[in-house]
Amino acid sequence: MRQTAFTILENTPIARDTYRLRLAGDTAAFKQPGQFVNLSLPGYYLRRPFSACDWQKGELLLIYKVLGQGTADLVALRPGTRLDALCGLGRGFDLNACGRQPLLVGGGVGVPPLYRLARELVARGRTVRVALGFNTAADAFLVGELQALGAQVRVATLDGSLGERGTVLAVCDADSASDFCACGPTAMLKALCAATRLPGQVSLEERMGCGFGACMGCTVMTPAGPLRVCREGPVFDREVLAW
Amino acid sequence: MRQTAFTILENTPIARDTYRLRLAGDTAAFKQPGQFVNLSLPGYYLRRPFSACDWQKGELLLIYKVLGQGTADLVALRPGTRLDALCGLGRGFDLNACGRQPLLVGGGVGVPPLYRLARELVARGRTVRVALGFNTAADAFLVGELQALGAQVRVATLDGSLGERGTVLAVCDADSASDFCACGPTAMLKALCAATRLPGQVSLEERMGCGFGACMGCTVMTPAGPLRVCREGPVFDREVLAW
Amino acid sequence: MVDTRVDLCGVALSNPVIAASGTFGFGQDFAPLYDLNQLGSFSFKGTTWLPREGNPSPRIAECPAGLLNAIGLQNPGVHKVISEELPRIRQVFDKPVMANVSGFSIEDYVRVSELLDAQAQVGWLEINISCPNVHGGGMAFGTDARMAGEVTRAVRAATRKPLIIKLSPNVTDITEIARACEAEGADALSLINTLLGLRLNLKTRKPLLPFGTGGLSGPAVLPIALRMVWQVYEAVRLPLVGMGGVSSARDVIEMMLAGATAVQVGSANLIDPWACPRIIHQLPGAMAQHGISCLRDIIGGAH
Amino acid sequence: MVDTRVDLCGVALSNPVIAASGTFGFGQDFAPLYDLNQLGSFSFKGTTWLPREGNPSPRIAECPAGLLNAIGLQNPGVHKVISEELPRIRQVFDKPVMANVSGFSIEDYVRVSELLDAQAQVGWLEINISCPNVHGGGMAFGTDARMAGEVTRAVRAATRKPLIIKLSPNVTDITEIARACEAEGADALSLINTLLGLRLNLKTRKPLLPFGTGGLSGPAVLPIALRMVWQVYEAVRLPLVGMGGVSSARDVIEMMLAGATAVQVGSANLIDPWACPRIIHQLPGAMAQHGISCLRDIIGGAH
Ligand SMILES: Cc1cc2nc3c(=O)[nH]c(=O)nc-3n(C[C@H](O)[C@H](O)[C@H](O)COP(=O)(O)OP(=O)(O)OC[C@H]3O[C@@H](n4cnc5c(N)ncnc54)[C@H](O)[C@@H]3O)c2cc1C
Ligand SMILES: Cc1cc2nc3c(=O)[nH]c(=O)nc-3n(C[C@H](O)[C@H](O)[C@H](O)COP(=O)(O)OP(=O)(O)OC[C@H]3O[C@@H](n4cnc5c(N)ncnc54)[C@H](O)[C@@H]3O)c2cc1C
Ligand SMILES: Cc1cc2nc3c(=O)[nH]c(=O)nc-3n(C[C@H](O)[C@H](O)[C@H](O)COP(=O)(O)O)c2cc1C
Ligand SMILES: Cc1cc2nc3c(=O)[nH]c(=O)nc-3n(C[C@H](O)[C@H](O)[C@H](O)COP(=O)(O)O)c2cc1C
Ligand code: FES
Ligand code: FES
Repeated sequence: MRQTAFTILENTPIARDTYRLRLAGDTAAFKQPGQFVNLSLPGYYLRRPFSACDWQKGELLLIYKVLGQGTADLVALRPGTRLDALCGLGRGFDLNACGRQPLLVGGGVGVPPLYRLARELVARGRTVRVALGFNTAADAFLVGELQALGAQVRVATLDGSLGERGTVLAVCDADSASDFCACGPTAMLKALCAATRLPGQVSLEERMGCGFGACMGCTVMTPAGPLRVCREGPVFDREVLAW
Repeated sequence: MRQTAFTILENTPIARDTYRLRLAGDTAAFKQPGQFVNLSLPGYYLRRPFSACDWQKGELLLIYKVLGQGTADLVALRPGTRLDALCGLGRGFDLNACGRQPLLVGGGVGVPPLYRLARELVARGRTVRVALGFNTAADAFLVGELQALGAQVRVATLDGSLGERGTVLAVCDADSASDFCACGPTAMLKALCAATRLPGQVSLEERMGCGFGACMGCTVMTPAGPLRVCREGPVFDREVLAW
Repeated sequence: MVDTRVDLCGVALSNPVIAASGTFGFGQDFAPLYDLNQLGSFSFKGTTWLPREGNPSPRIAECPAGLLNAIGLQNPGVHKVISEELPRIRQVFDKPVMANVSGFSIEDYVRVSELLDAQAQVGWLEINISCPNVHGGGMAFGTDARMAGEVTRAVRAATRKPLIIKLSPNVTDITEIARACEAEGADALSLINTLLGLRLNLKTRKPLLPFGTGGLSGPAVLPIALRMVWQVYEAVRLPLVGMGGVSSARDVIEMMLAGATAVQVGSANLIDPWACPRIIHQLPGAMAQHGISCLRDIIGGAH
Repeated sequence: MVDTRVDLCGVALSNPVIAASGTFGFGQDFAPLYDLNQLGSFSFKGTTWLPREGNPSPRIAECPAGLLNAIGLQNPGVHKVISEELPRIRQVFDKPVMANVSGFSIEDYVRVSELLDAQAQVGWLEINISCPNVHGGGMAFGTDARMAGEVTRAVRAATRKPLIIKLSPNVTDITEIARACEAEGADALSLINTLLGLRLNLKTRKPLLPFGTGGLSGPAVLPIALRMVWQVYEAVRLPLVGMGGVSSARDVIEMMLAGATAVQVGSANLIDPWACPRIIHQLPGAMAQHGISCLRDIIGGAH
């Protein structure tokens, strides 16, 4: 974990209520796709957790959706604004646990961390398939970018306005996959785990007090005992959760 | 009263812990020297009151001293920052009550409103004398600017490092004055009233909840009953206070 | 079109937003800023039998997301309120106004209430048994169920207006006090008054406020206010007037879901003089956003 | 050079800053960030007789200048704390640690305290009779003077370590509880625990936290905490550990002027993991600014 003062480089809409937030600052703390930042927003006491969508030396990319008051206010922040963040939080996706044909499954604001994950898997020569689920075409993002990495991308929307009609499960070719990595709403993750017996890693979301293990605010109950999403997660082996 | 979103044009030191804050925004609400703004500072619940030092169409000048945490944070705000303010608050100096040779007496952060007052009095052809008191030379400000208006300025410092040694009383030529207008610490105002029987107006300071008359937070007791510094003041006739 | 109307003890309000006592004077400082008839109503400054100058200064101390006040019930006394303030209110406000009554003895509460009971403009009496900023009286009535009941009974006998008792949050169990007031004939309860707080002046190394403590209000107290409204809603059958830190239409909705029939806005008026009309203006949009077509339907909806 | 040392019940602290229970785990998440020996001490997570998984999620709700928590005393139980956590603490912290003890019956408090009493690393027992986030027990002990006294007496008999009772702010008169604890042999009091609060989820129209209410902490509660420390300082002769919203060296000084011998920092750790060393680092400068050469001299200085 590292505390970094980032400066906003870009904060622009890319889909309905969805923004691309490019930040300048030290990114050395990020080690794994699926790790997150805990971002301090002016006027709010608690920080907001966001997955790292991608990073390079000195630059971090987040993609956020306006969900409540804090993210609504974030939209108004202009380039040049400084934002304090705790970086490199949590345990991300374990690339060594990924097989040769991993299936990446993302729903809604669970999609961003899959970008970095796909990038690293492609770099390791894996055949990467990506299944994305959105409510409607207007909500979709990162589709082209993931394709540009060389991943095979399939999209489902609930109303059929883009790709298949249905949930992301409709476009999950689990048969040909060696394993899966998934991030999205809990209901989606559970449905996915129910639908396949493939080995897999899932990234969970929980309301957080601290984001680095101090408060027990983000605990998820597992057969192995209570685990902290911010510390033992956010990415868990499905076996650990027994989902 | 008017609510204005100001933009900082300039925020620069002019004396020890003392800053000149030039703001762009609507100033139509200011009618009298001695009126004040109530400025909202990011991160603080209550607004901060500051006297208008001068204004013109679209531009307001404040001079503030770092006194507590809020003013300390204000120093860090850069040009371009927007600050919300309630403008044109309070009853200022009554120019019609000023005689032909008014003596303006200012101590410390009580000096700023005297600038606008001197300017308007000079414009009306009055012979304006100004007596200023500071702790030490490093604290002095507005001396040259007041002289440039055509006022006769005398300065006292407690350590004698500038002008006379002593309190501002040492440089108050009350004898030749028709009346006085004073702003500064309460102790200074009381001493001044004790030292002279001239008619006079004094501007008071009090901690404020609202700044526009709603909360009774700034009440000063007078023979005429409790009066609100933010509404019946901040400028009071010395007779009203019976000082 | 959304419906923002509510009914408070048989008096119709066009919307649930009522400016809170002590943050709105007698309305005169706000009348030049906006049409007061936009408000559901307002509760005027706590009025006592005799005129009061209030406490020495300073009376205000800043806090994180709030403030302490120690005004000490400065007011012109009930006779002048009736002879001077009510006529002036009539000129700027057509609706029933809420009369906030403060006192130092049961007799005080009764005689002020009797006089205000006779005023047609007064829609409700709001009996402040919870002011922490006066010595001898005020809050003591609000922190003891027996005394709260006694005040209620005595004032009940003195008025036929809707009787609202304003509760203190500085108690172990607010439901006990609430039930005592209900048992003695209160028509509604309003809550919360300010929480007892303290700030020190590090330069003088003494309390900032002249008698040490003051009353905490503002957004800082919102979660405590919501909790108490929630608890009292489950304990009594009376309508509740919720307040404490409300600053936006979403706060109004949260307060009503917790159990409030009407909502007072206090400290927010001080830092934003247009807070009440702003909130009222935001209400329809916030209702639409949360799928609320009629505000009355959500009162206590979270239980 | 300024002197930041204080003495808490005969145990010397290099400075008065103690990380508060529940915001510092067992220290392990902070040990990689800075040398824990910079701290005066830390109070570890509330420890119970049996292991506890804590409450369902969500456990956290944001508030203006603070948060609600409903952790529900998740902890591995006293046996594992002794067998696993204390040895791990020893590896990163050379000083006496404060043991925060929670329970659901007097017997619970006693048997956990007995076991911790035997641990050389433990400098003080801090008995949490004020946790609002567990059903049956916890806060009930802290809101009733008789029960608070009984817990104190029972634990007093079980330990020779300095005994600190941690008080609940959710009471009408905290001095009554404080006096009961003093009478039964407490060596010090710590205050305040969290204030009972509530937030609702406007989307689901239900409370955000699973059991409705949670405990409010953070800067929002600072003025209430200062007031209670102030009141208790006047009511008892015991040293006090002050906490509630402390986020800076100036807050530490204000808390000590109000009456605290040592000061705990809680929520601030969550939003700034380096809050404690930052505050400790700021202390000498803040002391110099306010003309304080020796911190011990200002304890209760505002009275
Ligand atoms: C590990 C992790 C990674 C995430 N990555 C992303 C991402 O890449 N892009 C994205 O758009 N969103 C992401 N989220 C969700 C994001 O944190 C919330 O949308 C955001 O906190 C909402 O803030 P708000 O102020 O708008 O909501 P409000 O409801 O106003 O916030 C109130 C409080 O609740 C918390 N909260 C509200 N919703 C959530 C939620 N869904 N998850 C966690 N905390 C919540 C807030 O952090 C805040 O503390 C992630 C969440 C977690 C836990
Ligand atoms: C009518 C009026 C005009 C003023 N004009 C000027 C001016 O032109 N230039 C200038 O430098 N100062 C002026 N002051 C004083 C200025 O308001 C305070 O210095 C400022 O509020 C301190 O804020 P702070 O956050 O640094 O102090 P803090 O002590 O951190 O503030 C805490 C609270 O106390 C209030 N407060 C603290 N000191 C004072 C004070 N002396 N007067 C009123 N409130 C105070 C703050 O507003 C805030 O609400 C004026 C005050 C009044 C009442
Ligand atoms: C400056 C001030 C003065 C107040 N005076 C009174 C009063 O006279 N009578 C009363 O019942 N409540 C009084 N209150 C309490 C408010 O009416 C309200 O109960 C409290 O402030 C909580 O609401 P808020 O957080 O919206 O301010 C006063 C509050 C403030 C801030
Ligand atoms: C997440 C969280 C967990 C807490 N757990 C405990 C606990 O286990 N035992 C205890 O005595 N207090 C606990 N507390 C209360 C704190 O120790 C402290 O009394 C309170 O938060 C006020 O201080 P603060 O405002 O600095 O946080 C907890 C507080 C928080 C925020
Ligand atoms: S958010 Fe605090 S432990 Fe995970
Ligand atoms: S500051 Fe509110 S009445 Fe003057």
